[in-house]
Amino acid sequence: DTTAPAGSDALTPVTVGVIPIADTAPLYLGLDQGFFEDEGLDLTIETATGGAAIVPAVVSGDYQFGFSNLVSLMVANDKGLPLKVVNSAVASTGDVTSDFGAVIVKGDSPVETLADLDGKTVSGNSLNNIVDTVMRASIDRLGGDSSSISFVEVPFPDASAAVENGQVDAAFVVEPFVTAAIESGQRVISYGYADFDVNLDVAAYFSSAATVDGDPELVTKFQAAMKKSLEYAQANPDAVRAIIATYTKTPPEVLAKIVLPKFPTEFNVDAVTALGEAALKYGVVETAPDVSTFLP
Amino acid sequence: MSPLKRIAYFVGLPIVLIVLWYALSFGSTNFFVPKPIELAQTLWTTWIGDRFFEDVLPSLGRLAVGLFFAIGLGIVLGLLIGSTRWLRNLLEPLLEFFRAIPPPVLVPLLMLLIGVNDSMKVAVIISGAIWPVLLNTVEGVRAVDSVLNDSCRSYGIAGFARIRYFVLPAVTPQIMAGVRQSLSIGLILMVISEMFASSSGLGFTIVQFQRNFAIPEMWSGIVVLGLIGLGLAIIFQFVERRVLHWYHGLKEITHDS
Amino acid sequence: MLSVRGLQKIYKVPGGEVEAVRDLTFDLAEGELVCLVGPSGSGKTTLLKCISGLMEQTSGTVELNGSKVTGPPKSMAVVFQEYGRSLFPWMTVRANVELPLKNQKVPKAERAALVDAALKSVGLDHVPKSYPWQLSGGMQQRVAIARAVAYRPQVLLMDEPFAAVDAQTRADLEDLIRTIWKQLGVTILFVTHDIDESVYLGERVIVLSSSPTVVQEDLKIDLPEERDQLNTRALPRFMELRSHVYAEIQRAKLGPVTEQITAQRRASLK
Amino acid sequence: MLSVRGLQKIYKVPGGEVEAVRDLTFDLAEGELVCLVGPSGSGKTTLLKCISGLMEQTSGTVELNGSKVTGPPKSMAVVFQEYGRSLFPWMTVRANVELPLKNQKVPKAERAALVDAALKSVGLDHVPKSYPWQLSGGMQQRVAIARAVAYRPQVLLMDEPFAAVDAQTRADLEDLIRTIWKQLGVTILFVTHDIDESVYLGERVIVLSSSPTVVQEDLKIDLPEERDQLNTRALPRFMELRSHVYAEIQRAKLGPVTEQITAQRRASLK
Amino acid sequence: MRKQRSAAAGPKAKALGLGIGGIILFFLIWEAAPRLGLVSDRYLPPASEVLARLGQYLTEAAFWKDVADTMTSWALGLFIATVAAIVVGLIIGSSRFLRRATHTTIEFLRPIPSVALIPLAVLIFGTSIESTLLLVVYASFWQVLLQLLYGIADVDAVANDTAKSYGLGRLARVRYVIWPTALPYLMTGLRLAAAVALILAITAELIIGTPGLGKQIALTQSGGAISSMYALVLATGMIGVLINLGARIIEKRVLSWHPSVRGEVVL
Ligand SMILES: Nc1ncnc2c1ncn2[C@@H]1O[C@H](COP(=O)(O)OP(=O)(O)OP(=O)(O)O)[C@@H](O)[C@H]1O
Ligand SMILES: Nc1ncnc2c1ncn2[C@@H]1O[C@H](COP(=O)(O)OP(=O)(O)OP(=O)(O)O)[C@@H](O)[C@H]1O
Ligand SMILES: O=[N+]([O-])[O-]
Ligand SMILES: [Mg+2]
Ligand SMILES: [Mg+2]
Repeated sequence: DTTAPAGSDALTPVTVGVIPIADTAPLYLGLDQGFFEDEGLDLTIETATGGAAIVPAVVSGDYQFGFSNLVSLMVANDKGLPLKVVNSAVASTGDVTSDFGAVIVKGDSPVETLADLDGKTVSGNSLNNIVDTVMRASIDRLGGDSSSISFVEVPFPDASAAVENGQVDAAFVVEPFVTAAIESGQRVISYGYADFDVNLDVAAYFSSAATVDGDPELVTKFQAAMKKSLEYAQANPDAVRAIIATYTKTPPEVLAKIVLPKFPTEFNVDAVTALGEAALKYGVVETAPDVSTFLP
Repeated sequence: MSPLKRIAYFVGLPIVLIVLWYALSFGSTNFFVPKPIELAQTLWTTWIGDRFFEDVLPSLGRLAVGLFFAIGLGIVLGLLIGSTRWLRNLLEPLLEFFRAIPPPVLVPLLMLLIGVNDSMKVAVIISGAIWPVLLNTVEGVRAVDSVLNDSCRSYGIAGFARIRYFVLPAVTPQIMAGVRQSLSIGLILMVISEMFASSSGLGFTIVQFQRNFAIPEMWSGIVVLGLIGLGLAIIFQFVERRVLHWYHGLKEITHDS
Repeated sequence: MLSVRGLQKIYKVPGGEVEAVRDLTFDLAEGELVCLVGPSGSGKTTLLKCISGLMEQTSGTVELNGSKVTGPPKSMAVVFQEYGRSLFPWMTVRANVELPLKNQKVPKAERAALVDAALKSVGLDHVPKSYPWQLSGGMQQRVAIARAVAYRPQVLLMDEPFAAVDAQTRADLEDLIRTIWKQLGVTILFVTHDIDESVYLGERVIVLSSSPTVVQEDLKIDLPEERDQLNTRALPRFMELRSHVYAEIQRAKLGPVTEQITAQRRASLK
Repeated sequence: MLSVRGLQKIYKVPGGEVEAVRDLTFDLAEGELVCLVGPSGSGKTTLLKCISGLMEQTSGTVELNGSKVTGPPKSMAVVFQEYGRSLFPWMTVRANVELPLKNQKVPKAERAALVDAALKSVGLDHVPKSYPWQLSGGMQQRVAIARAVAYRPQVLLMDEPFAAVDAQTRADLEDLIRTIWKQLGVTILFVTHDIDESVYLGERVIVLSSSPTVVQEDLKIDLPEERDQLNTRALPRFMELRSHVYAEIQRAKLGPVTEQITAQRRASLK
Repeated sequence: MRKQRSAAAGPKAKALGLGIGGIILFFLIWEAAPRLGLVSDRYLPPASEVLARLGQYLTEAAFWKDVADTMTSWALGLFIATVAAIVVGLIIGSSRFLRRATHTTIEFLRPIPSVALIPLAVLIFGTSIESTLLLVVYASFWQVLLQLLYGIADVDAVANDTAKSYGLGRLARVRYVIWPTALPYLMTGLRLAAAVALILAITAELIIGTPGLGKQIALTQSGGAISSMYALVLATGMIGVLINLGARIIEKRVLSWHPSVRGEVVL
């Protein structure tokens, strides 16, 4: 299959490493709709549970592109890792009363807002990253004291149980666990991403500096295909739900109810700037990224 | 052996390997590949100071507790299971079942049952480190010398006395083989246990470094793990020499090669 | 006191069976000292293991003081043929001898006295702190004997206990056994390959046939009760008896084919 | 052929030293059959281990055919006192006997013949497929002997090889050893506790003193070369010799205190 | 003949019965815990539900493909690790010099968690099966090696002397004396390694995302399909039980002479 016929219609193979969650649905849709083929790309999607496997694969050139949350990319940038953001991927819904990421508490918890969490234990899937950064920022903005909170790591799938059993007072979770938590009687006290900024870019597609500099044409093609994919996804939520069912194990009845994120084609520069500053403020990075060079 | 020779044995191969590594990584610019000198500096700046007391020591504490229970339970259960056929038949499939379950999926379950606390992390350590001791003890008990066994029986040495004076000492060489394994597995599980529901600890910190692309720091953490493992091995050897002095005496008569 | 009736032992081995002992019947009266001789592989060790309750016989019964032996009786001590493997390598000589007494909760002072006496009687009072594997073969064997002696059992089973000791020590140990036997009134079943020894030691000598094993001969040793190495062995009756046993063993080695003839002959002699 | 000069062996034990052998000097000519007797713990096994190159002596030398022994020589076979542990439990009887030959790359057919003959000569041709732990003590010991015999060594060291076999088998094996010795011209050093055996078998008997060990007596056995169990043992000279050895051993047991006196006495006798 | 057969089948059947009994007991407890509300069935569904899901899985070709993928990494990894450990173990174990010289290095390398090597593995091998293999081999290698070293140290002095005195050279002694002595230890090492290899195969799939049961477990976890996840974990455990069964059968064959197998010793 590497011996594709020579000529203008030969497809360039491209591998993208992603996490198999709702956020990456546009990529699957784009493949399904032939957007990548249209751009002359033969797309392969590889999945992993997190950056631990995706980033080295992109650095080594095994994958040409990868999917990662923005704060991780800021940290990589801060550490001098030769990664480049190439495309927007997913953002909060623009609605502070319904988003795909939320801070949940037990149904009978006295906690009403983020400001009530002072001195409590709160979980996120990964610390010193986007989830605790946006929570800290919102807490401090609402007059709480984020430094009094002890954050612990609990993976999203286990967080609701930890809340229910009283092991943590509140937890940041994403879909499908937000819907599941609400259905089981737990309460949302904040839609974390949207509360930080109604239109917060949460994650992005990235590549290695070597690929961006060495094969700009490939990047352009990928960006073009991605743009079409994102637009298509944004316009066709039912198609998004349908495609998610093919690559995740979320039960269909849950899938029908989950809140989908927004799939923007452009970054919200102000929000990204604020996120970078928050990351600096809470010690996640040592220097805030220069957004003008950080974003494509 | 002269102390000088002892030191030469201790550091000889490591020095050779470090030199090799230095030579191989000399031209490398890869972000993920560590370099000896850089790593040594990072090791110093990263782990000496607060982090030692806030992350390393608590982790070591949990490790110690976990190993204590893993070894203790492993020996007690091993003696029971090894010497009671019906118990072995009853439990073996079940134990094998649990032994095969990867910690990353076991941890959430333990979290559910125990909670997000030190006990859970200790439980994770026990859940993995118990097996070498348990299996070795069971196998050792099953292989005790038949003539010695007959000697005990004929002198009416049974029950607890039999365990204490016969079975336990007879199995100790094999138990020690298991303990040696358990030490390093316990260390590995200490790291894994801190990858979930954690906010501090050696393992947590290493994972943070890895996730945050602090690659030299991550490698330095791994070196710390290796050094702790080495430390445990040295303590172990010291203890083993004492506990098993009869065994080494017995075996050393002709061990010339 | 000890009664063996129709004892049979068949070992199961992969792909077959080995009949080690076919049909053994004999009795030991309380306080008797009986020697057991028989060709190599005739089942002496097997018999001892069955008597001591360490192994289950295939058929037949062993009774001690009227009750069936199903497990090792407390009042019995065994000196194993594989003396080297019967000592605990992780214990000193002293601890090895002391262990059964400790297990019986014999008070410390008494225990010490018993152990000292036993070690002294086998000539090992100079090595109590050595480990068994630091001793010569003969010394190891004597530790095993000391352990049995210190235990002061009612019944003592000994499986070639002097195989590894020198002639002089052997003679001393023979006298030791007779002394203990007389002093403590212990019942002894003593396996040996030394025909002179069997006659010198025993009140009776039981000769086993070769495999499949039956009792070929049960001989009363009508020597005076007071025996000593020089005079007893020089008695004409001693010579007669040892020749008789020797002839029996030679006959035993010829195997069970001749067994029937023997039985007939024995019957006709009576 | 074999020359032992000033051999000393000191075992290091935690907290001290044990001088097992103090100063041994003797020679074995090519094709000699020498018996070694001595009290239990006098260092016979230690000596054999040094001669066979399995253990390093503390001082002194062992020379075989003029060259120093530093490791086990190929042409030497040893029958160990701990026969049970010298057999490999994971191999059948046959495989145990065959192994050294296989290792010497003896062709298969020849090997089979040698193994068969050896097993037959010790009376074990009926159990080649058994494992050692399925055999009686005496049978195990005979397997070890068969292994040494099948190997056809130049030098054969045997450490109480007949300790666990019955009188009749023992006599047969004694004759077997003499036959092999004569047929193959092998040099044999034979440790035994049986004084009659040492005299019956040996061309010379070396008596060791008790620990710290020296050669107490080196006795030529001037019996006719053709020996048989009935007649040889009945010879008056046999009786004389055995009494002499017996007296020596008794003297040996009295220990090195008397050694000086002995040496003086021996010197004065010459 | 017939008598012998039934005598042999008796204890075996009883052993099997007990083993199954143990498992049933476990499932009963598992069933009861969520039903009695000891844990919420949202987080730990009752056994029956999970078993039903597992039954469903068993009819799906995709599931068997995943099992095959995982078992391939497992078998290959275990094989490489075992062979490597045996070779290295026999070399190191039969020389005091090497034993001493390698001690520090081995003790240093052993406690390094395979999981920490994931970035390195991916960097070198990408996300192909080699990455998974590296982790599996690394983790299980030490288990076998260490057991083997202990086994070699357990060689009986008299047996070894015997071999030496009959002119068996180093290699011959390894083959005829050291190897059989170390074999029981090795078998324990293999059983330890077999489980570790399975754990690492699944963990690597879980994190790196190579196809197999681990990847499916990750998917069911992140998708909130809790019964499916437990069904897969159950499948994993069952594979572990089967592996052990296989190991026991091999053990019975190769260790028929060993007291642990031949033994009538036990109580
Ligand atoms: N565990 C076993 N499995 C199979 N056969 C055995 C076992 N133990 C003993 N035998 C066989 O039973 C027979 C009798 O053995 P036993 O050890 O009782 O003989 P013995 O009279 O003590 O001989 P020896 O004087 O040589 O010690 C022998 O043929 C032996 O091979
Ligand atoms: N490994 C050892 N460590 C310490 N001392 C030992 C060791 N082996 C032997 N000895 C001592 O050396 C002395 C001689 O032992 P050796 O086994 O050579 O005697 P032996 O003449 O063969 O006796 P036996 O006739 O009883 O077999 C004994 O006092 C014994 O305690
Ligand atoms: O090596 N392990 O990560 O188990
Ligand atoms: Mg016997
Ligand atoms: Mg000896």
